[in-house]
Amino acid sequence: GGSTSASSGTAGTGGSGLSGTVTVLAAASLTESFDQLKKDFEAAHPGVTVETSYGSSATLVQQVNNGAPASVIALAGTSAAEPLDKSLVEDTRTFATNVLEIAVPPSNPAGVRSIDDLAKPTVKVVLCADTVPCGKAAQATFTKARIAPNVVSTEVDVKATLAKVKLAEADAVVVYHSDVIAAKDAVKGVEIPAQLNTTLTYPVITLAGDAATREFVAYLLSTQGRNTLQAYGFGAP
Amino acid sequence: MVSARRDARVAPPMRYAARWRSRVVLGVPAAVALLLLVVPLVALLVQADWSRIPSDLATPTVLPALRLSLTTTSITAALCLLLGTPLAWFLARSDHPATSWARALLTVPLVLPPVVGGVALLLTWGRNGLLGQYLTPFGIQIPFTTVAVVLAETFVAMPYYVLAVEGAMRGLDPRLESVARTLGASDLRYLCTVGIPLVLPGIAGGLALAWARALGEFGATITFAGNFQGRTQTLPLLVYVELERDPQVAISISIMLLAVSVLLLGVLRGRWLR
Amino acid sequence: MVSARRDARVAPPMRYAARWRSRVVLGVPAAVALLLLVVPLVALLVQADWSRIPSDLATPTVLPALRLSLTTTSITAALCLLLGTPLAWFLARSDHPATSWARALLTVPLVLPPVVGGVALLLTWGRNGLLGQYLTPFGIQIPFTTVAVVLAETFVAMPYYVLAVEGAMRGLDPRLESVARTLGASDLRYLCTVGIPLVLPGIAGGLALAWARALGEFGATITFAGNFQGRTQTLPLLVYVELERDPQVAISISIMLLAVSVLLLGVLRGRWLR
Amino acid sequence: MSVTTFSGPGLDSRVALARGAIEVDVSLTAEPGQVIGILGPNGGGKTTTVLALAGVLRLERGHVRVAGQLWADDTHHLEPEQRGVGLMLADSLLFPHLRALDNVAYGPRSRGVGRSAARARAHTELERVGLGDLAGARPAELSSGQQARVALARALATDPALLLLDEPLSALDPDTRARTRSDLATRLAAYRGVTVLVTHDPLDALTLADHLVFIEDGRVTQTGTPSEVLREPRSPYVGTVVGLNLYAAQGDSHGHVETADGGRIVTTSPTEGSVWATIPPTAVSLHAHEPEGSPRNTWRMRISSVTMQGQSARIGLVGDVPLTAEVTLESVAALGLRVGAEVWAAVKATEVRTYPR
Amino acid sequence: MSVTTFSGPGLDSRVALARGAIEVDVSLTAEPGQVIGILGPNGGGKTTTVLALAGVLRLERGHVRVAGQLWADDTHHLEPEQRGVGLMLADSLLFPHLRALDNVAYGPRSRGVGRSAARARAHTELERVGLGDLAGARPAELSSGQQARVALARALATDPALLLLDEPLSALDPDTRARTRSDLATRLAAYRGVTVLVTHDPLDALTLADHLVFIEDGRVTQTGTPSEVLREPRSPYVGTVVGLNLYAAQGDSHGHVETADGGRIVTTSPTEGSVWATIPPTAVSLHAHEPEGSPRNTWRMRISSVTMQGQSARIGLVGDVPLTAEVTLESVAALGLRVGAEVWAAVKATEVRTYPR
Ligand SMILES: Nc1ncnc2c1ncn2[C@@H]1O[C@H](COP(=O)(O)OP(=O)(O)OP(=O)(O)O)[C@@H](O)[C@H]1O
Ligand SMILES: Nc1ncnc2c1ncn2[C@@H]1O[C@H](COP(=O)(O)OP(=O)(O)OP(=O)(O)O)[C@@H](O)[C@H]1O
Ligand SMILES: [Mg+2]
Ligand SMILES: [Mg+2]
Repeated sequence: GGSTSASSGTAGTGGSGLSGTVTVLAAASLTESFDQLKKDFEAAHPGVTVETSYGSSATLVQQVNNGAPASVIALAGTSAAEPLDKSLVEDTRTFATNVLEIAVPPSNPAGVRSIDDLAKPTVKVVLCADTVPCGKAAQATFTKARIAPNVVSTEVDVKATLAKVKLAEADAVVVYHSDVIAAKDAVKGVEIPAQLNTTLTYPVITLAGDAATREFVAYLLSTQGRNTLQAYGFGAP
Repeated sequence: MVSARRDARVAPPMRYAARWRSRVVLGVPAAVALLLLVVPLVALLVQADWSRIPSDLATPTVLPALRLSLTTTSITAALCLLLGTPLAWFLARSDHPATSWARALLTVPLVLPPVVGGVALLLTWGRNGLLGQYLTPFGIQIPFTTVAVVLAETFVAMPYYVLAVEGAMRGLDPRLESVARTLGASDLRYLCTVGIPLVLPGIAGGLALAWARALGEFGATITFAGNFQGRTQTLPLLVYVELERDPQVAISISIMLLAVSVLLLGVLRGRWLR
Repeated sequence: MVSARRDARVAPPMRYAARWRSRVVLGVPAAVALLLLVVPLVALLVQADWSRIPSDLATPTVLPALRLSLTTTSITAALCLLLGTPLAWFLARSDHPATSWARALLTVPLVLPPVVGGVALLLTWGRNGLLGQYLTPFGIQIPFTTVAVVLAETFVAMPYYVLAVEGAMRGLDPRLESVARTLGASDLRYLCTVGIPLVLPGIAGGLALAWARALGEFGATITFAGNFQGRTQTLPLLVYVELERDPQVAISISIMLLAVSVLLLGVLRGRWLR
Repeated sequence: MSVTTFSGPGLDSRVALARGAIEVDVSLTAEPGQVIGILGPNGGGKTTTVLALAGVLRLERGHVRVAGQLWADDTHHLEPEQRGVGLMLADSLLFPHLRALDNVAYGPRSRGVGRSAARARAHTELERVGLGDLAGARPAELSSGQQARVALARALATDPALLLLDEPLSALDPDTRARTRSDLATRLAAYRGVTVLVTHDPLDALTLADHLVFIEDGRVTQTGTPSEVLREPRSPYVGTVVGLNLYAAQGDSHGHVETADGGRIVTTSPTEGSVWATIPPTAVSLHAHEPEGSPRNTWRMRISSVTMQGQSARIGLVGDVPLTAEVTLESVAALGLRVGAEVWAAVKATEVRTYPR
Repeated sequence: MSVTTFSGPGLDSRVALARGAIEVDVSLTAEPGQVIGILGPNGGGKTTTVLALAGVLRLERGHVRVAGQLWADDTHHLEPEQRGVGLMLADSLLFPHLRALDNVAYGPRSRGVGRSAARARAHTELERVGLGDLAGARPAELSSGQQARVALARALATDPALLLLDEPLSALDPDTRARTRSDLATRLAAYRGVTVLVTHDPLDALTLADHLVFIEDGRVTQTGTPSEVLREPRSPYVGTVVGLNLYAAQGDSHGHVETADGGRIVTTSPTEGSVWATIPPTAVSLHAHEPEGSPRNTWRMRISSVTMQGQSARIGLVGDVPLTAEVTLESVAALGLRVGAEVWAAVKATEVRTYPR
């Protein structure tokens, strides 16, 4: 690969000639896609090391507010960025979107084929809590679809929600498309029609002003970056 | 390093310098240890927005979570007492090699990352779990219920209780038991009338440890019991959820959690853990 | 319930029925307690795909995480030993009312949901933290470093160590110390030559508890130290990440974690916790 | 499975088991109502024997039969709670959280007696040891002598067929000890079972026991009534306990015995072959110069110790035949007896007893 | 701050402090080389006094001055490690993980003596108590008597100006005790500091101490040399310890004293007012019928106890003037003395001593 944007660093051997470390904090749902992005980016910029740390969006924001030395923070949902100390922010861009999807166990014991099947009282549904973006979005979807599913639990995050269906404790859960992709064979996806769906946007916030960081963000927003993200189930902004 | 070689004469008693050196060498590490543990708590208190705490705690989700936390941790404590005490006693009185392995097994829930503990509980009590599969036909389901919260808390807290009480029971004079037995007491009677009354401080200490651990339990609960308000959403789960929305509320709730526990443990102070 | 009223005559010694009743009433709860703790571990082992374990553990992220976990938990254990032992000793020998409050404070890190513990550590050692602000001018920064992992593990593990060792030290005959002092020994000398050698089992037990707790530590670490491969990604954090990607790998890693800890504690068996 | 009324011998036992570094192998028999006194050096196996009789330790070989009932043998083992046994150890081991009355009532209660009947019985027992008015006191509020008496009442409140007392008086000061000793004597006189009494104090043994058993290094070295033992000690330990000078010696038919160290003693009651020879300390007279006259044994000795005991003094002497002499305080002053001084000791041949080893 | 050589009195102290339910207030003084024997009933405050002298407990009032150096007073308190004191308690309290030699070397090592010098000194001390060959043994491998002797060597290895021994022989069987007692006497004879010896055994006190102090209920009830105490006990406890019948009585000028219980005793050495009266048990003769002749005191009594003691018997008597009599075993048989029997007791007026209370 190679850089698609203009290199702003000094000339050097091979590639762009940039050097330094880019510290990336990313939402846990971005784990696999960012691991790939990091690999590609480092190959293109041999002088640059990308360090990634994954956690829940709230944790990441806490870390930044309390002086963790991060260059970039990529969050799931714009609302997660609200508590962020604005004085630290250099720049905010949207780099990806995600849509809701129903996930069921591979055996699909409850026979869920469409969103309407979730209305059956025999289907045990697990959602995210309505304080987190995926929970809020799921509620909005059900309101639009005018159904009241049998919700047995609301989970604190997507990971916990997905775990319920992986272990077949829930008959169906509502998570993001990218999560269904990431779970591979462990779950099966059931799409939610676009008119009922809600789109979650992923902001990337630049915290450090150095060239390597700017270059990384630019790469994230480039076609190549977008292709990588798409491969992991994320949509374009 | 005193290099003395004073023939047969013995040196005089200690001088002040040596006493001070001893105090410093011991006092400084102890102070550092205490600071490492206490300063973060102070930081939490300093950072809190005290004027907001009353309104934060008035959030409608707080009361159900508090009630649930207190209920489930009380039940967990009771289970520790009822089930853990006999186990501790069997471990304490046995010299069998198997005992030490049983004791090593007991520490496993401490090592297990709590989330994995939750997965293990799902694999046990879940719909297709090792035991859960036999319950499903009877329409009994454990995950997502308050029972699951109690099971999760018991799983992580019981080892602390058992290890603490076992230690206390090993401290009992075994001759007291011999005497009670010659008087005709069965194991059960001895335990109820003499063994337990005499290790009450140890039991209180173990209960405090177990109760504290259960009160703070998060990972296993969220995985195994889910996060259903009023049914499985305990205080730590609420804190986590609120951290996502408004960290200040989360800190307010945590401070309440601390206050509750220090108060409850403070009431037992001096008695618990001897 | 024997309703006897046998004038001045006393009943004969116990009959077999009573002995069996006593055994059942004690044995059944103990067995239930042991099962509650052990069955989930069995479930985990049963569910694991054993043929995949070797390849799962060959994942390139596993070795650095294992190495980091062993390094940081060893340093934590060493810190407990060096700092926690003097603290335990001061607590054990003091009758001051403040002691019981210090002891109650020590349990707070147990109650604090680990994530909040991580926040408290950030508030302490972060750039603007209570202590961190004085380190920043020197270019020292703690969050996101291996030092932060050690601090987080120490924060959660030290209380267990201190409480266990304090208990053991209270069991020492105080007259041994009196005798040592009349012989001219300073506190430090007494502790090194007599106190510590005599509570070695208690120290080993406390270390095992603390080490196990540090090995399983997740919430405070991810919050305070982040999740950087090779630098702050310990085994539980790797498990968390892998649980997202491939639960089977997570379970394989957890089983390795269990094996490591049971082995290490098994080696100390019989000696630790008396 | 209940204790039958006394039939056959009260106690018929042989307990054999390893404990620590020693092998204990001790046989004890007694009639109902008898008190067996056990004495012996530290670590000899006395407590081990008692615990084996109580069922706390298991026999490796041997048997315990009490009041006609088999409690234990090679294959069979009744637990302590299945035996009708009363146990009292040196530390009185009262249950510290229970009042004196409840301590004593513990046994009857454990055996299914109702609360009020058990308390009534406990009251009776406490009164028998003279503590009726302290029924409501907790152990910490009792002096050690009172504690010992409560422990005795507790052990007796279950009508045991076998009562085991391990150094019951050892923690007491002399005053309390004297009073408790006579209380114990009174109480034991009214007791119908077999009592085994372990003690370090020869006075306890001589005043309370019908029969003495000496245990050294796990074995019985001597048994007999107190007066038999007083007259004919058969081991150096027993000699010390009963306060006689004892020598392992060889006797000839001419009225001489020769000690192992080569000392020579003249006696009027010669026994041939391997013998024990005894000299009572009171039979030794001391003189500044070589005495003339009847005493057939005179030795020149050096004083190794002088100890006052009540109104008399005991003088340790080293020489051909090491001796302890008991003399009046006046003689000490008159002869100027002090450590290191040389004196003559004289013993009449009639005072030297010998008997076969 | 170093211990000066002896000057002034060896020990000059008054320790006053509350402990448990009692207030201890005890003054002790002694010359260098002296042994003070402390006796008293259980819980009287003996151990408390010893621990206060060692600096383990703090004084509330009083002072401790040893060898001219102030160790403690109302405002001042030297810690035990700052005092030149040797402490040995009833449990020998050896460091269980150290060999005998290292136990004894612990003190010198703690005071900065080099390893080899400390070991050499420890060897010397162990040899002085006759244990040179057991230097390598661990405490668990030693008998209790040997443990006690190691503890003594350990306490002496730091050349303390004050040596405190709290019931050093109480755990020993009579044989070991007798040997250890004489070892102790030998070792103390060579010791130049002050020794405080607490004991329950009057024999220890009488044989080892120069000066006796009786502590009851936290107070000193009597002090004196052993012979003074033997002659004139001044409390019922001391009376029991020295084996005399002792009565608190009122004397008139006519040779009569009247006991608190109303008994009447005739004496040839009358003292007026509040007096103590003593009768030695050996001075009491027993008769089946009312005796005629010289004895001025005759009482009709009932026998409450009969105990054999070595070659004689002690008879407890209740009546107007409760008495203990010591008679030969032959008399017991001849008079048929047994508990409950009625006898006449006679005491010559010359045997009754009185002295002011
Ligand atoms: N709990 C124990 N475990 C192992 N060995 C023991 C134990 N208790 C005592 N021993 C050993 O058993 C042997 C016999 O001890 P025992 O207590 O029967 O002696 P004893 O005659 O009662 O002595 P003492 O007069 O000191 O009470 C001793 O060598 C002792 O060291
Ligand atoms: N550790 C303690 N704490 C509080 N009170 C105590 C303690 N030890 C002893 N006492 C109390 O102090 C009082 C004096 O005890 P001390 O040990 O000095 O008596 P003693 O004369 O040595 O008795 P003994 O002959 O039984 O050894 C007693 O009433 C006792 O109950
Ligand atoms: Mg014994
Ligand atoms: Mg004492």
